[in-house]
Amino acid sequence: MTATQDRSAQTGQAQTGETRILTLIQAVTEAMREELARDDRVVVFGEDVGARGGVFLATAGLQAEFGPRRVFDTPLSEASVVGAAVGMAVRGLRPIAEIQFADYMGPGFDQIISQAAKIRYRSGGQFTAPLIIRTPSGGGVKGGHHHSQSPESYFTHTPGLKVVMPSTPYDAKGLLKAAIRGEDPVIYFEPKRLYRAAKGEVPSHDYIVKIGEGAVRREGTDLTLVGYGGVMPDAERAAAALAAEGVSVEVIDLRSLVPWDRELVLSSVQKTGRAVLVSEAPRISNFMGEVAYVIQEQAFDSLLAPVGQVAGFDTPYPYVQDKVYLPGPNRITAACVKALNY
Amino acid sequence: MTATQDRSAQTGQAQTGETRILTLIQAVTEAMREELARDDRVVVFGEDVGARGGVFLATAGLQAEFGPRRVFDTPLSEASVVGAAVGMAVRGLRPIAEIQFADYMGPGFDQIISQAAKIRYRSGGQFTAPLIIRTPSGGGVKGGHHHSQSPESYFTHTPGLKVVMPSTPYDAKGLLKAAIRGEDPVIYFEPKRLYRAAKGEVPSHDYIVKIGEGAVRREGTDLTLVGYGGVMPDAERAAAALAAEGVSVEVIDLRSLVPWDRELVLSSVQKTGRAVLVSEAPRISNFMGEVAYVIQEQAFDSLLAPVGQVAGFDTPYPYVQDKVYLPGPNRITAACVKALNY
Amino acid sequence: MMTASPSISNIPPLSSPIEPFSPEPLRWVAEDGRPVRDLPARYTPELLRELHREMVRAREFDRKLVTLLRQGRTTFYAQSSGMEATQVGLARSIRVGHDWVWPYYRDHTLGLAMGVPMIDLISQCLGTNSDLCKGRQMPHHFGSASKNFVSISSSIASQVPPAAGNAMAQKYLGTDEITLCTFGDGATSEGDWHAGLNMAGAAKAPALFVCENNQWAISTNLAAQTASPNIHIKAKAYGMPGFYVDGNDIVAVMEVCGYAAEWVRAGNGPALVECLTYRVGSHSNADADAEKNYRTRDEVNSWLARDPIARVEGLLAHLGYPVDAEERADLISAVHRAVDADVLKAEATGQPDWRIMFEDVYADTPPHLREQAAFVRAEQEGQK
Amino acid sequence: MMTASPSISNIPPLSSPIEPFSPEPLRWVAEDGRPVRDLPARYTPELLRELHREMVRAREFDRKLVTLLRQGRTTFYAQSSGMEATQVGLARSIRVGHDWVWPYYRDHTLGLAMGVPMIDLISQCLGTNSDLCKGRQMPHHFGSASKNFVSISSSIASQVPPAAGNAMAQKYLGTDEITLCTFGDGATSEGDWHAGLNMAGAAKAPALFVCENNQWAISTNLAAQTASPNIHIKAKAYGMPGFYVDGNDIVAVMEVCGYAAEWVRAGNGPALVECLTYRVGSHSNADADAEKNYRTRDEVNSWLARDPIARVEGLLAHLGYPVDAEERADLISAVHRAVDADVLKAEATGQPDWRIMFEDVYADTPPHLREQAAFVRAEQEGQK
Ligand SMILES: Cc1ncc(C[n+]2csc(CCOP(=O)(O)OP(=O)(O)O)c2C)c(N)n1
Ligand SMILES: Cc1ncc(C[n+]2csc(CCOP(=O)(O)OP(=O)(O)O)c2C)c(N)n1
Ligand SMILES: [Mg+2]
Ligand SMILES: [Mg+2]
Repeated sequence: MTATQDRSAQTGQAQTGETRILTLIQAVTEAMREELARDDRVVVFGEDVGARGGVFLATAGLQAEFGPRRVFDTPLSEASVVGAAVGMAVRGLRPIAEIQFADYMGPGFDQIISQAAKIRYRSGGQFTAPLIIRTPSGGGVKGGHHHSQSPESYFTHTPGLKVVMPSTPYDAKGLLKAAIRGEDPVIYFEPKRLYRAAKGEVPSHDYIVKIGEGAVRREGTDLTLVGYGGVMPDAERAAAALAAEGVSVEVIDLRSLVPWDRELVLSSVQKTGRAVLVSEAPRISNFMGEVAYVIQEQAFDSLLAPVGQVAGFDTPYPYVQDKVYLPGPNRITAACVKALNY
Repeated sequence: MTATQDRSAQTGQAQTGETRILTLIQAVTEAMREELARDDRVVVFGEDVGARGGVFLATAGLQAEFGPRRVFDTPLSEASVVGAAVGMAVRGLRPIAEIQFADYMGPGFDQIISQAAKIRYRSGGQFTAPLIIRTPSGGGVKGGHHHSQSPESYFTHTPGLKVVMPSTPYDAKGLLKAAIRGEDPVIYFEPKRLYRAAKGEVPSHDYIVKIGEGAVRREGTDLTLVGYGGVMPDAERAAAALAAEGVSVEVIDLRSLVPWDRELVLSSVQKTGRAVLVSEAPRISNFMGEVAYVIQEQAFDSLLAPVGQVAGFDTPYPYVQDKVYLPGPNRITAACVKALNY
Repeated sequence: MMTASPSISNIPPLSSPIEPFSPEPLRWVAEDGRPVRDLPARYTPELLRELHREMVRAREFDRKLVTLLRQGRTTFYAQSSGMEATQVGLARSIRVGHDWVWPYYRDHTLGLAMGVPMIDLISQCLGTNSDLCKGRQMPHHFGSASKNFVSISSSIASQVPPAAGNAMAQKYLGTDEITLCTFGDGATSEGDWHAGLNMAGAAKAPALFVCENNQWAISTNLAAQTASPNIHIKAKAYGMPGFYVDGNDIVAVMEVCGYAAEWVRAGNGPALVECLTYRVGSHSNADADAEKNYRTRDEVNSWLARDPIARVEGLLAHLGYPVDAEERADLISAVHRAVDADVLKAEATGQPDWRIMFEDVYADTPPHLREQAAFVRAEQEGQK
Repeated sequence: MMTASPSISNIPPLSSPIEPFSPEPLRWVAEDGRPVRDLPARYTPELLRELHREMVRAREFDRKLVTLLRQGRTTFYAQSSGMEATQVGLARSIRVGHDWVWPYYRDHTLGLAMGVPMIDLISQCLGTNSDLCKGRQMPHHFGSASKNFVSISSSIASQVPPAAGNAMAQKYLGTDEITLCTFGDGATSEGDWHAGLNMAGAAKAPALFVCENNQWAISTNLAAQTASPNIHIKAKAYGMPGFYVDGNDIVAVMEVCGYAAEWVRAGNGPALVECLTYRVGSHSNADADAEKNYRTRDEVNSWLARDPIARVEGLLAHLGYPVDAEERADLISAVHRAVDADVLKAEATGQPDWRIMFEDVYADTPPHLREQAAFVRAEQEGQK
């Protein structure tokens, strides 16, 4: 068994015991429910997360189950939501704050970058802010530019924050639990177009997915396709299409952006010699630029073609042209073919 | 004369006529003074820019000369400052807003990304926001993490904004004038440690430096060293040190980040086969990741070594270790040597 | 006609100033349509009928958009049903096309009443080629340069600091324009709301801030939103007057907002008006099912009973000019026909293609966007 | 001792509630040191002498830091001279080490008065190995876990929403703690300030917000900052009481802030206090020359004449316990000696090396930071 297989088996899928088929959003809810039950320090709050259960229903039922002391609505202010999370975490709670859409992290941005990200550092470790900001992100829901954006790169560029984005129910639950039990502020992006589209096995037993570990979704030898979040199903579709043409694509789901699994990506590229990176955020200064940089820096001699990228365009996210904006399987396939034919 | 020389002569330096030696900050002030005099739509405002002349004195004397109608203080709120600029621009003024330190763009972040960057797009061009946000950025002044940061990558990742950062008095004046006369929102970063350290010839006649054009600071054949803003003098020092060892380094000052001069960089790398990119922003998802990506994508076959980067570390900016955090000439030289010896 | 209306003696004549910070919402017409103050002469039956027509038009426009959504021809709606008195009244309080407006996403009734052609609003909702905003935003995020009705951003309260700036520019330029800025009750919790009002106050800018307090921000009611007893009191923090008005009484809205607008125009600085109204529909289509989880039917029904259109009808009846059932039905079917016709016209223009994605990002198209556009062009051509 | 003091009959007994929103700042001691209300019994000469000592200590600490800066041993200062009554009084209004404090960068006098050891403050300013914050921030940005004195961020008003959250957690945990959150007058314009107060109000959290209104935000005075006539009135926007106090009268600060703190602790929700004081020094060393461009010497001198330390001395003299010149000189030189000794002690611990750059970014050190640390290690070793 190769190292890659081994890692995939350990972290990419359920181990033993009972499992159920859940959607990604059900897995998110379940993680919160279990952690609320496990640890009285855990609180869930944000705009409309109480009786309403959140606009996507990620917190549906939680207030009914745990009461308004543990699960509550806040005023309409992202600075309040994030700032309150910082203060609660400093005073010893484990806040899970929801930002209704990732597009609305703007008003809470300074709280995230000046308070959440820096309090451990600036205080010499005297004060810490273990908190989670959960937020639905990404396109594909005809939301125009304020309900479709992928702002994760801003946060990956902010030292002090951990950044994760699951694409499967298994990872959604495991990463959220890891975040809640961790000691650092974690920005947890939920690919909203997979909320109900992504279904998969989720163990009944307690487990976590370690932050910082990627997963091999499909093994291959000709090209490494790296993605995270909402683009993963299309990346897998592209790989399947190429497989039908006899091309063997290895598909890696990063899951964690900060820190990311350099070892996993580099050993794959060293094997395949080709890499295509897929994300839906605008291209300039996006997170995949870092991945591409590291690949070419660390695996230069293995590269048979330039590292390719499929990303969002450097325009605001459009409404009518939603589907054209997003990388789909065809665009991903084409990028792979280009790298293969280089 | 090569294309590179030609471009450098046109845009990198003064043409003919009288010149004076100014510091970078004097050039910034002079640009505003001249534009205030030229166009009654131009207004200058921000925290403490009036009687105080700004904390770095970039606006010193302007209120005295143009009166408090044209040059004025605002309440202590970056959202107010940026937001007011958006509204003024929409209603036909040419606002130049100062954010006292780039570290404080956080509270105005949503105004920048949701309003300034998107109003042209979202309105189908019916409303536009030609405005300038000037802000001192970067380290080297023992300011700790709230007076030293380099947040430009956030803005380069935001479609709809133009982003520039001069490193010479000539460019400071020319880029600011181009921004004021342009039709787009421009984030204009001023490398604060060069405010008085950078001195250079500035023509007495009116000129602009076109946004989007880089400048060759030193020609060379062995390696292309790309930077912008505060790191440029150290990049040039590194190149000089290497020249003393017989290595010919071409130094490019990007000046504009969005849009950036891909042609200039690519033709240089095609010539030299090696590239090192220098910036002081944290590494992950920084702007140079995009430059590196494009170089390896477009000039793969010319590359004799991986593209190298010297950047800030992925930590908050420290106080005591200010000098270690910043890339200095030695670190840049070492990165070049590594690329040369690959 | 005024002889029939009760004249309440202790009400100040309408030429006199309206006092801010009234303990109860100012009201001219009671819920049953009977005036509780002298009606100013301008409220002729003709004017009241016109207002009534506009309110009915807006209500039916709302209904038709819900239908379009159900038919899958749009993707989102944010009804302003129940808030017609506020929005139609507001449109009558400013100088349309002269003053500037920074609205929010629930303001299509305001847009209609300001004379934005219905087809413009419909085109924006459908994202057709006839959309002035080129299909770039969700339904209800329109803008119209000819009306100085600035294109809406979804980001709550983000219009408030720009509105302050717009007013500062109007003052700088020496115009007699004002800037109207609208927002919901929830919006008042955002930092940008505060930043905008404080800036306008400090700059003594001619901005009229109007809170369309419909008492809910999605599922969050005013008590959970803020500990202040109401919204207009917040004006004290900015040294400006705060007016409190019954937002379901179109006469009250026009009187108070009209007064406040002219007070602002006169150079007194900004003002805040709170129009107390109610969102009788769900927050948006996405909220239609969930709504029952956070508010009672009783509450909704009690506000349905205080309908602003019924109130004008009551007033008209009281004045001896009742709107009869047939007239009403004709009015409604005329609106439906007009909407249907405009929908067809809009749909006939087709949907903007991929090119609109790359336009209007900047004034010019920089090289990297030209390259990306060329990439999509090739992709699209390859798919043919 | 109280017999000598004028007893003003219409002043309520001190056990009775203090009314918010007073038109003038509440005052117990006039500028010349004569009481204008009954002094509560706790203000014994012993206590007043202790307060006086703490205020002098803070003043001299300030002076010494300016000297250190001139000597090039620090890089920045932000004096709180002139604001000692506010900050020392605040420290006496809360339960130190039990309550939590989210302060701002001009609060070293508050820190000292709360009993943060002087060497901790000095070490932070010097960025030595003895700095609890490991040399990571500019002078005046300290924090002390043992006092629940949370490490300061430069970003103005960014401490306000976290302070609301801290108080929410205290309530959640069922403690009887409160959270004190301080800020300047300028800070009240930031959106985060609004967000924090509104959140605390809506959550009825035990937070005491205190504005140290020194009337300037760098070069921007209160009139340019906001159109509201003062700061405490802004409490109306959040449904909380706003108290107005003479911040140069330490008795008034202790009475009002002490009352407000216990009112908050009793579960009534948050409160806002405005302490009216003055920044007699420049904003910071960077402002020393420019200061003359934005405010007159007359203004500064008029406030120098209202010195809070002189006021306590006046009160002590009035009570028959004057502070004589020799005593004062001894006090001052004792502070100078203590500072000198602590500076030497701190400097002797040396400066933290490059390693501190990579610690405390996260609880663990992820691979990319280990790699970056290894890079710097190699670089540093290569330079030896
Ligand atoms: C900054 C921001 N945060 C959150 C949202 C999501 N959101 C859309 S509407 C809404 C409620 C707004 O309530 P209110 O301001 O009262 O206006 P109403 O919808 O009631 O007219 C919320 C939370 C948003 N659009 N922008
Ligand atoms: C968000 C932010 N914007 C700007 C600054 C720069 N700045 C530092 S102090 C200051 C003035 C603060 O005034 P005030 O709140 O009244 O406090 P004071 O210094 O008078 O005690 C400014 C603008 C900052 N630190 N943070
Ligand atoms: Mg509402
Ligand atoms: Mg101040």
